[in-house]
Amino acid sequence: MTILTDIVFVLLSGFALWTGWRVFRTDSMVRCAFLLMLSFIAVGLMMLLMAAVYIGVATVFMMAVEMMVMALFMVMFMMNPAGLNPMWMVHQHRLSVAAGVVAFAGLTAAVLASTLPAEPLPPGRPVVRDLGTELLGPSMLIFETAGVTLLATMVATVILSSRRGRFGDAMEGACPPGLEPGGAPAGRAESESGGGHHHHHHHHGDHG
Amino acid sequence: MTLVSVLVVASGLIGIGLYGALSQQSFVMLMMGLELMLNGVLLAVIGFWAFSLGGMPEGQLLAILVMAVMAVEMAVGFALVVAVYRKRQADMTEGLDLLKN
Amino acid sequence: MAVSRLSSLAAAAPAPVYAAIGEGAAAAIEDLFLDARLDRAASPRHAALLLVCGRFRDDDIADLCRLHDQLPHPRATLRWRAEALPGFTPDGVDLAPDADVAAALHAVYRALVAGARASEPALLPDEPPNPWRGRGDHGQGGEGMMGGVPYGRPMAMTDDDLRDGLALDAYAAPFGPFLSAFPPGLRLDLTLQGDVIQKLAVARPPFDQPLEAAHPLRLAARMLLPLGLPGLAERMLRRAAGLAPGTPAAVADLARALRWRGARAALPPGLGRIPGGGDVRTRLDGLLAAAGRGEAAPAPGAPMALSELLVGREWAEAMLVLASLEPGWLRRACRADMPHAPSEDAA
Amino acid sequence: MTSALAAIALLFALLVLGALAAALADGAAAALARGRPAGAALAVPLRRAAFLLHQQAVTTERPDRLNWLLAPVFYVVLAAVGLSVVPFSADLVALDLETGIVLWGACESLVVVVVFLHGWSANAPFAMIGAYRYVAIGLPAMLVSMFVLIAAALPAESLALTAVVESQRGLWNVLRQPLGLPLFLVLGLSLTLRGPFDYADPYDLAGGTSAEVSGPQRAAWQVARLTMLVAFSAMAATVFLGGYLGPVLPGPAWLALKTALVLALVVAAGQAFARLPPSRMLSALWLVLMPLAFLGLVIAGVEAL
Amino acid sequence: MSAFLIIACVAVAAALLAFAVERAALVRHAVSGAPQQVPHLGGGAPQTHAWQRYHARYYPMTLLFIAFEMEMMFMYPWAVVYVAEGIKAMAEMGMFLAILSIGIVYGWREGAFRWQ
Repeated sequence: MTILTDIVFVLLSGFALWTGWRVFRTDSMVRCAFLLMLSFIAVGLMMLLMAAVYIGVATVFMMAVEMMVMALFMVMFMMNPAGLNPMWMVHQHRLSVAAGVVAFAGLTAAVLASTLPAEPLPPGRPVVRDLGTELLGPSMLIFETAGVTLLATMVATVILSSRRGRFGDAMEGACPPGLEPGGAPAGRAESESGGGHHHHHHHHGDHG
Repeated sequence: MTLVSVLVVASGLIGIGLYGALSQQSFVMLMMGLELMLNGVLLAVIGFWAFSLGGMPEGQLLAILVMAVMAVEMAVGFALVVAVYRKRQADMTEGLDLLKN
Repeated sequence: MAVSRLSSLAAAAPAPVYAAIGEGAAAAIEDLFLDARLDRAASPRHAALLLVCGRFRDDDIADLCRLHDQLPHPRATLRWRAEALPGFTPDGVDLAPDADVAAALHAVYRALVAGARASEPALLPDEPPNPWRGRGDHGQGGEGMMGGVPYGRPMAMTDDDLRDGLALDAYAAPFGPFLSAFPPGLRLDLTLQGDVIQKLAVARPPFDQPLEAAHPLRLAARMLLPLGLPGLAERMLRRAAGLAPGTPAAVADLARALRWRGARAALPPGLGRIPGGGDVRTRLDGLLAAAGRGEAAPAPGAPMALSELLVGREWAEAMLVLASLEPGWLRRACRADMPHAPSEDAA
Repeated sequence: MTSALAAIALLFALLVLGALAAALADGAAAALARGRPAGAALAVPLRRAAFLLHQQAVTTERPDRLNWLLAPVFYVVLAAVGLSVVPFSADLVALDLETGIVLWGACESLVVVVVFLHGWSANAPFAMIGAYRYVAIGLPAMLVSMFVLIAAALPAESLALTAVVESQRGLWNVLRQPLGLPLFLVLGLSLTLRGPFDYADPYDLAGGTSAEVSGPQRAAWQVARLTMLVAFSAMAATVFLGGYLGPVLPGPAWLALKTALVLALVVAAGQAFARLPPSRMLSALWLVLMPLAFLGLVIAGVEAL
Repeated sequence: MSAFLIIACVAVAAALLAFAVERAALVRHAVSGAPQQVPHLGGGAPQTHAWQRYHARYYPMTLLFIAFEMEMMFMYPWAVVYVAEGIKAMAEMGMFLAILSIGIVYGWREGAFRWQ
């Protein structure tokens, strides 16, 4: 049984690393987001192997949703989102490769060099119940702080992303891309009607 | 499957994530690199929890907090992208691309 | 053995038909699809038969050819009450005007499934919209990151947005004249950003349909399709099919079914409001009431341009508005939006 | 181990037979809604599927071929994995996971990804719009169902579905938590792209994510939708109708009967209600259904103490 | 561990099953010609690819969603110990959800659930 565990572990870790690497090597932004999701799923299943029955499954659950949203935004804001033309938008490539390799080598060396305390998870431990008791008892403050943090995040995202924010119409000051960096707006000098002209449409979603 | 092997895989993920975060030009892809690094951190935390902390509940709580950090980072990051795009209406790089054609 | 079992099972299925509806054919096609031997396909990709019915304009022929070629093999074309169209010459079947059309369609369908009838080849030349093979930096026709014609078409470019000011890509394309969700013959040049209509120009107005196609119950049934109530729509059509114009219909049960299914509640109040013509919800109510009294469809309201109604709308809402418009009113509204309004005979 | 293998065999039997039954029910329900005789229409979905196996699978100009082909496959896999945590009897469960409800939730959220991929991959306008619309509705619908499932886990004091079933020995959750099943059915409609929640493949988009899909590929998509319907029905039967509990008959038989009941409910609901425009539905989900789910949680919480 | 193997074999078996259905079909007319590949628009041909920087009109909702959804991570373990902890659990989760509900109400007030 342990042999089987090891085989599955090796397969999953290979898959997690390979999909993680492919994230930066694919042209399609949708594939990119969902490759990262696959990497997370593989890590979630590895956690399941380590008897983290809650965190493992919950990682899959949370990351599926987050990467779905990630895909939406990547398609929205990256040019050529489907990779119809091959994309290569990197800078300081060699430095980054070196940094990645050094980070990996350093961390691995540190892991191999240090003696880690070995106190394995006792079998049959009720890990979900433990977590619940912890949340409601000793870590209650962390739990409620997380609530406040999430509320702050929600408010911040709405303020930042919404057009009708508290701080005036976000269209103010917006201008189309220049033909050269910092240059004059491209090809729409005479069409100033985009913002205010159709104003009656803005509030049409106001039902419900 | 030992703690060492788990940690080596985790550092692999962190290494790839670091490469992505440093090399990618666009902010969104940079966030992908960060997420991948946090993925490695998550794996390492659970590795420690399972092999050397004897299943202390704080280990799981830490993993949840890492995930919460990811969610907050993503939500605020994308909101910033929207806000910046609204102000500038385009990437710098696209201006260059228009120039080329 | 297994294959022939599968074939006979398939042959017993209702024939999936995509209807290209021309002038004066809308009501006949609607009644035809009340037959259980036929399935009305929402997209040509789901059909085996293309039914061409009614009269068409010369401009429609190229679109008809394109529609024909989009059907998967095995496919066949049937013409019913259709004039010969120069340029649209598939090796199809001509049906007599008074034939049992459903039976004939199903017979052709069975022949296709059994392999007794050859599938029709494409009408248009097998050429990509733009030559791309072997061109460009990577042999796929593209240049740089956004340029060129990768795989035959360019990429969409950014444009201003009406509703929230995020200037993302604008998708400009001609929709219709054979789109199942549009009134037959209507062709719109639309610019979409996401699923919101940003710009609209009418390329061709919908076809003129005879009086029976404007029976209030028929018009109400068309509104139910975008609401996802095809069953109730069919019950309405069945009732309308058996009625002479001017006869009151029993609509109490239909009105009850509508309320019970939440059709009225599903329609956003104020959607598609026309001065003097109410909004989508009141128009649906008005149609049912008129059918119950045996009157024609109620007054459609003051003239407006179609773009005033549809620009800035999300697609599903736009389709609801489009389905709720009285056909004569819609034709007038379209003329207001045409760049070169044709001086037609019957305005 | 042997009981797990038996449970896997049962799982696939339930998936296959359930999908067949769902196809028949679909035919009958569509005919009844149209005012046609139901008997003759029973086999129509099967015949349609047989035709689709004779049809060419069309491709578009430059689809994401891999994801387009894999989307229905993933859909079926998610149905099977979701169903694997459902117990057939007290000791007959394919995957006796302590966190079965969370696993089902993971399957729900992955369904959103799969439907999105199905629409995105075609590189066609209607398919794209359908895919994006589905994400808008699918995500909040999933959140609502999570609250409902957590409410069901309260009296069981566990996230395992075996415990959830055992907690219903006295009284089924459908009575104990009256808001639960109706809210969960909303998720079922959205998960299987049906009727009022068919935002992915609707008529006004000429078939939405399926608009460009033909032949065996389309058959696979329809089959996948039906298997997901079976998995959902079994889950709803387990969480709200006491799963395998019942007198005389063996557990798997009770589960199959209750699954059939929920399946019939979902199929009927798919024909019975109008579809709201997506923007209206989005508001309705957050401002009506979500507070209702909160209320359901409060009811369950008070009742469980 | 056996649990894990079972997931894997269930998944693989289901994948094979679905793939078999999909591929078992006849491979007649396998290739689509250029006119057949044009996306369906009801007769017209598009000028550009449909893949684009798609304006998902509900993007503020998705951001709100990922922040709000984090609460699920805390609710699952809470549900397990709820009966054991009693009123205290109810109060703490009530407070937590009340805090997050403020976010939803705020988002609604600012129109985050509308089509932008």
